Amino acid sequence: MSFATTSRRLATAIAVASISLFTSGWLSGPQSTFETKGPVARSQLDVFYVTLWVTMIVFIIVAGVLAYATLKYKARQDDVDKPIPPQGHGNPFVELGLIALSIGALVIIAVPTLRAIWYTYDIPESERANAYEVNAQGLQWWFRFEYPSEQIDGTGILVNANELVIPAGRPVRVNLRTADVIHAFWVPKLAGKVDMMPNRGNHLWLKADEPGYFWGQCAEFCGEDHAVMRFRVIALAQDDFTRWIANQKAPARTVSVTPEQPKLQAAGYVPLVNPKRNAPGYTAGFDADPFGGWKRMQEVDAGEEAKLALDGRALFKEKTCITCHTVRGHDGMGVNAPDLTHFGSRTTVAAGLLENSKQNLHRWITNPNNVKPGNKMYVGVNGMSGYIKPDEKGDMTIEHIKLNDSEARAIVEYLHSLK
Amino acid sequence: MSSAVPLTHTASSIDQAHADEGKFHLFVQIAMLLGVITGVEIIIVYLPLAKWLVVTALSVLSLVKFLYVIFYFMHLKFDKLFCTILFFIGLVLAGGTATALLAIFSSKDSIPETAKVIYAERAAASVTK
Amino acid sequence: MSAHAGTIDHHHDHTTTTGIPNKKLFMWAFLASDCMFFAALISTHVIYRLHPTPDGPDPKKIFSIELTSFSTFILLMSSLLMALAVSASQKGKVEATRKMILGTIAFGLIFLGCQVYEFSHFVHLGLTLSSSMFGSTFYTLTGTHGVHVAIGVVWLVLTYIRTFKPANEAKAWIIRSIVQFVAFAVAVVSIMVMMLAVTHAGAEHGYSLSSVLHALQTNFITSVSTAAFAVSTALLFVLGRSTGEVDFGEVNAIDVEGMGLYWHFVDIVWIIIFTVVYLLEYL
Amino acid sequence: MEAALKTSYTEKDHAPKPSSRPWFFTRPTAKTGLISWLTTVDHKKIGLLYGIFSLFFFLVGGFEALLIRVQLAVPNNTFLTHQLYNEMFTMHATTMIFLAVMPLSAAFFNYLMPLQIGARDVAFPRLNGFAFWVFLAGAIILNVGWFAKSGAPDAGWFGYAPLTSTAYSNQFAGDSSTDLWVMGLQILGVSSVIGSLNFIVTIVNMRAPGLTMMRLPVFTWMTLFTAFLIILSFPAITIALVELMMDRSFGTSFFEVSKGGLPILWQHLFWIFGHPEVYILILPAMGIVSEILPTFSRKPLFGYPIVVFSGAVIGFLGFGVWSHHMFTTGLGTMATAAFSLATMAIAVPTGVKIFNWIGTLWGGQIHTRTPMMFALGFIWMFMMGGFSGVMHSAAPADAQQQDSYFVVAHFHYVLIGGSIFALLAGVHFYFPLVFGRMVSEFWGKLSFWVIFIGFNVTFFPMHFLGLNGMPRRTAVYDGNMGWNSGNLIASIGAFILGVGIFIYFVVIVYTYLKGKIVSRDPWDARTLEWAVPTVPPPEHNFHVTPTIHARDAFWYQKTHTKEIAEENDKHAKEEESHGGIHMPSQSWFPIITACGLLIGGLFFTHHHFLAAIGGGVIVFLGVVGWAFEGPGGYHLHLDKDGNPTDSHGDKH
Ligand code: HEA
Ligand code: HEA
Ligand code: HEC
Ligand code: CUA
Ligand SMILES: [Cu+2]
Repeated sequence: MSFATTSRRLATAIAVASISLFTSGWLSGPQSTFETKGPVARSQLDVFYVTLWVTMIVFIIVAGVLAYATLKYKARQDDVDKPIPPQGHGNPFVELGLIALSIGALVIIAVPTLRAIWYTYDIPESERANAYEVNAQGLQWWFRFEYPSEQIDGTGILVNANELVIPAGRPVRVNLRTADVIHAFWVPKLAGKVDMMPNRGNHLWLKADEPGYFWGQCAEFCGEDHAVMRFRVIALAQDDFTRWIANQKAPARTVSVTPEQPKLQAAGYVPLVNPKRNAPGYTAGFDADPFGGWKRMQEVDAGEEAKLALDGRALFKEKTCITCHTVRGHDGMGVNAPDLTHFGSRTTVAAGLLENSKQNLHRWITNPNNVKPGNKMYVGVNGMSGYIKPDEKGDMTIEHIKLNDSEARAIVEYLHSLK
Repeated sequence: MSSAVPLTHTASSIDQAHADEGKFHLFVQIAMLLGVITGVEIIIVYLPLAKWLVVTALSVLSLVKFLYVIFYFMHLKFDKLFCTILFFIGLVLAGGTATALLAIFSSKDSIPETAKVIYAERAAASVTK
Repeated sequence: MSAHAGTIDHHHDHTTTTGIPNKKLFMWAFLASDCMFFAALISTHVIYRLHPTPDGPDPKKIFSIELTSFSTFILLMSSLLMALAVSASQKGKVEATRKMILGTIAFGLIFLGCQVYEFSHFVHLGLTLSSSMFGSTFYTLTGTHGVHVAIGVVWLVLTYIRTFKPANEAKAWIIRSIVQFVAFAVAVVSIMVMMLAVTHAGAEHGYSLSSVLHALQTNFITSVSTAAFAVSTALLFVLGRSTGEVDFGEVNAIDVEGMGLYWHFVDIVWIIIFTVVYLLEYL
Repeated sequence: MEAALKTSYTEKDHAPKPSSRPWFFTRPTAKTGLISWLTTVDHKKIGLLYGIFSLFFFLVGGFEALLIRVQLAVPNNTFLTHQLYNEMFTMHATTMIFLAVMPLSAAFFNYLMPLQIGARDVAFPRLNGFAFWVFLAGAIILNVGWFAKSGAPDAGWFGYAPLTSTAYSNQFAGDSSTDLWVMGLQILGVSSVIGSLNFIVTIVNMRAPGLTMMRLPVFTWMTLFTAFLIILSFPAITIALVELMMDRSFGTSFFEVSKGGLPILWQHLFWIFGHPEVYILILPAMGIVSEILPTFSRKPLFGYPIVVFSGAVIGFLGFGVWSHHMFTTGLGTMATAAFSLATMAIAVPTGVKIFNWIGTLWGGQIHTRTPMMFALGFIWMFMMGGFSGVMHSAAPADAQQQDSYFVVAHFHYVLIGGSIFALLAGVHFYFPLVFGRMVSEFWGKLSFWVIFIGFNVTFFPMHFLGLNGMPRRTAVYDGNMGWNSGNLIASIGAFILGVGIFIYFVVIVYTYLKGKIVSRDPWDARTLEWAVPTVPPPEHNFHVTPTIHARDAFWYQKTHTKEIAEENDKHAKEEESHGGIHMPSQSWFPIITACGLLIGGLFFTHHHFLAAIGGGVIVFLGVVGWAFEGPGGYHLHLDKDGNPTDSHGDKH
């Protein structure tokens, strides 16, 4: 074996190894379609593998022949005076054979495809009795989730935003609606996407095998902030889920102020000074164990400053937040914005964009436009003025809501107390 | 194609004149026929027949009118076959596309939310009947 | 007019590969394309009719099947005249061609007039482009068809004028053509105005001669239109007399034929629209 | 028309004398200089105009792509705002598809197709000029948004309703960017349809004697199929755009949900156009490759009839698969299954082409010159793109891929690895024909390799990004999603690709100025376009209309030189006795009419309806002038050396 071939083989081996090493990390992540966590995503992945293997094999054969032909019939320098090659025009049997083979290959793909189309379309008959139903509605640029089977006396059904909590191990039917443009509901680990089409009653179904915390994202271009229209799905074991529902159905928590309560040296937080536009909202600590993080959020903060939270509650009204938001049991009946009744127990702010830390919340409510340019809280929605509003003539905008640092701290404290 | 059509390629001018004379009458007759078919169509609509029957009849009659116009008024019958092929490529694709669209939109999954109200009303009405 | 008139074979053009004249082939390809165009438009209408909105109007209460049948008939007859015009032009009969073209124009205008009347009547009943989905699709579909007819009429008018182009280009034919065109335009607009006034008057005071005359005399705009119509038709009449040898003959038959193909196609589109948009509503 | 001309000018005596024509009907006759370009009806000049502008727009679109890649190089980048990013990918796609690839294909159609069929020009030369100027008008309208307050169009290249409705357009400015997009596409559609009708008539009707359909060069066949696809698919988007325009300007409710509108209808109408459109982008490329491979393998195309037939099948099937772009819209099981299967079926005729190209190489003498490198690269890359297409066609798998970077990878493989590679190959291949100069092998191949590597480095990682859940059309992404390295590599690749493209352009400009001058037929080619008497070809293309005896007509000529020479002599005499070579006259009216469209379009989009009517009047006057001007025409006579002397106006 010559040195050249050895070294070439070595180089190939290294290349292959490094590519697979390199790409192994490329197939895993919070939205990987390979790390499936439910039967729907799994059946879609299975179909993908079929297509992958069939096309890979076809590719290897066809490309092999192509490479062989190119190298074998390559003209060499000394070919120049060689007679021209035979001027053959084709061979119908070769053609027909290849056509037949291609059709055969496609049939291999088609059969599982058809099966999966029907399987993924709706919950199998046998599991339907066990199914749970939720509604998901897309809005520019956040998600509203409704639990039609959870009635709350006097106010209708349970509503939540940006974090969909579902029972694990049960098929869930998600009815997809939109309030404005087209959005799409996509939780890659649980199921492929289905669009939320205006004037159309779409749905999808999914099932989480185990309790867990899943990333989702709007997957249809829906305007300026499409990139940051995200959400989460949290699957809970059945009794956790029942408990969670019960808590959600209760009105918002009111902090109790006892004068003798010692003023805790609250850890507080340092608000980012002029945080950069698009500054990331995630932390490694949370990412390491997001489900645990979610559970922690259900507990009341250790250093809760009740007084501050009460101030915040007043400010929440004063600053007209309530025109858009609802904190059920407290003030507010706005429907144009995410329901904040139990906002303190959510892990994200601004439609899955930022982690729900006090610092991030502060950043969001003091300068929403910097976090999510052009969002409807900043510019207003359905005739409600946001942080800015148009002047009388309608061609300029003026500031409407402004929070200084201490006001923001109070509101942050209040919102975080809403467990 | 053209050889099958005696109206063209006539050598003597007398034949030509005859042919043209014939064409004039042909055109007038076809126009009358088209008028009559239109009349029939209008009447059919008011007849107490099954809906599918009326729709089929209307489709067939319109098709007949359509074909008469393209083959006679537009001389497809007297022209090279290629013109017919050319036009029918467009016609067939257009017809196919329209049919596919209508099929898609009449499937259950495609019923718009705004129309569901009407369907619900109708269903309710039929229950009370 | 040319010596070789008898030798032009209208179904073959020996300078092209297939023997089909280029213009004819172009027209047929265009019509194939137009099939898709109207298929998309008609499908839109039907799809929305398939799933009506709760607040939509009932077309049956709006349509007047008599009027539409009449205009359908008119369009069919215009097709006949158009076919005859093509025949005449192929025989080099300029005078007959002109007459048939004028007839086609007249029938096309009656059709358009009916449509204008229909539209204004529907708007009166509260159906507008934006009042409901039915309004949107109905007006867009029939309006697009109407635009096709209108383009056809303009084309016919221009061809009509073209037949007067003298063999000797040195004559002042351009000014003459412009005058002819403007006269046409004035005549068309003024008669439309008059007809609308008459129908309104008829609807209000009954269709008697006196009420019609009254309508034409009292309103300033309508009386001006009446005068304009009289003048322009007179002008057209004068200009319409033949003036010496013209540069139009059998070789131009292909142009007339192309125009004819267009006109007939617009007609068959209406055949479909009449059935799908109007008749089916009565089921 | 040609008939009318021949009879009116050769057999009648009243051909117009220049002095007797009114001044505004005098035909421009300049053969060089600005006016010659503005009024040209020469298919070769029009082809060049298309070529130059499309390459320019390719650079513009590429520049936009580079900005996109800069923004995505690192997570949460702030290089572009969300709004600007959205404008960027919308315009990148619109520019690349409608202003770069389609017109570049049109450049080849215009330049080559008449040569390949042995014609002197297209069937309607003035209409051909018109198509180009209308294209330019549309291109201008699409791009003026960059210089206006409301910005460039930002709703994505398929502009899904209801995001395009006035209610959701730009939140503050009275937004005209979407109107510009609508109007621009509408006008480009007019251009494409008119151009295509012209090509269809030309190919069917203007073939040289002996050139039966089954002897047509494959490129001409693909031109024909593309033209059919264009005339049959553009009406659907035209209607969609009309409906959108009515919604935006006249208060209709086609896509207005509160009035019962169905935004999904937009998707159907768009993709009824959109899917045939992607074959409009690839078929010309396949045609070019089908010319290059035989030439450099020194063998005829393997299975010519099947390659042609499969092109027709692709075109036809292409009309029945549109909903595969809508698998996630909740079509229902039946429709999903039907469209899924139909889409898979398209792999068969496409595969047939690949097999036949390989068959062409097999047993040949493959000369890997620069154009051949691009052509081989095309087969490889297009095949890969095709396979990811097949993965999409399995609807359940597509539920995870749709609107993810996997799609982005798929379509760049077929669009760049497919269309662009083939078109770049074509530019090199036909450079000697068009300019009489040839690219240097070293620099040509260097640009190929840089482009090839850069392309794969850019787009191969995108498959992984997509499968790893990265959605497309996102201006920012978080750093904890596992997408960082893939994006960074893609961005680096884009710059390598940019360098490759840069070298490519420098090389062609250099070649144009200083490249090696070559004689006719430097590649030992096979099809008729190379049979022109000189490179660049003379205005009248061929001294004598060639007679065709075989499929690879030029190859036949080269092997039967004596007979052909005799035949040509005979035909030359005949042609001269018929009055010489008939040539079409130049005209001002195409550009005037197109200007009317531009003016009308611009005013309309800004809702100055009265002024828009002014534009309409210009169009009307242009058309009338055009009609009354008449086709015109003059005759050329060749002297002994083949130099033309023309005879204008007088009796020919
Ligand atoms: C040049 C343009 C071009 C071409 C040629 C193709 C070719 C194909 N495309 Fe692609 N496509 C696009 C351009 C193109 N596409 C674009 C621009 C989009 C995105 C639009 C947007 O959303 O912005 C898109 C999106 C797109 C989708 C929608 C994805 C989504 O949004 O969810 C789908 C789904 O089915 C698809 C499928 C296919 C298929 C099956 C082919 C086939 O024609 C491919 C056939 C070729 C081969 C298969 C390779 C060779 C064959 C063999 C060697 C034979 C043997 C093979 C087998 C037996 C498998 N394409
Ligand atoms: C033929 C079509 C075509 C072509 C050729 C390209 C070419 C390229 N595209 Fe294209 N692209 C599309 C069609 C095309 N694209 C479409 C249809 C979309 C979908 C849009 C949508 O979602 O609506 C898209 C979307 C798209 C995206 C996804 C955006 C998103 O979803 O958020 C990306 C991201 O990387 C991208 C990158 C590129 C790159 C790097 C190239 C490169 O190949 C470009 C190579 C060229 C250059 C690099 C130019 C070199 C120029 C110079 C060197 C001169 C520079 C000049 C100055 C600096 C003065 N494209
Ligand atoms: C014009 C209506 C409007 C007003 C007024 C308004 N908001 Fe909002 N708010 C919104 C909208 C819309 C969103 C969703 C934004 C997004 O994610 O795109 C939102 C989101 C939020 C969220 C994040 C919710 C989540 O689940 O991610 C918080 C917290 C919030 N607002 C707090 C406030 C506070 C505090 C005020 C007052 C100072 C306020 N809002 C005033 C409309 C409003
Ligand atoms: Cu909502 Cu994208
Ligand atoms: Cu497609």
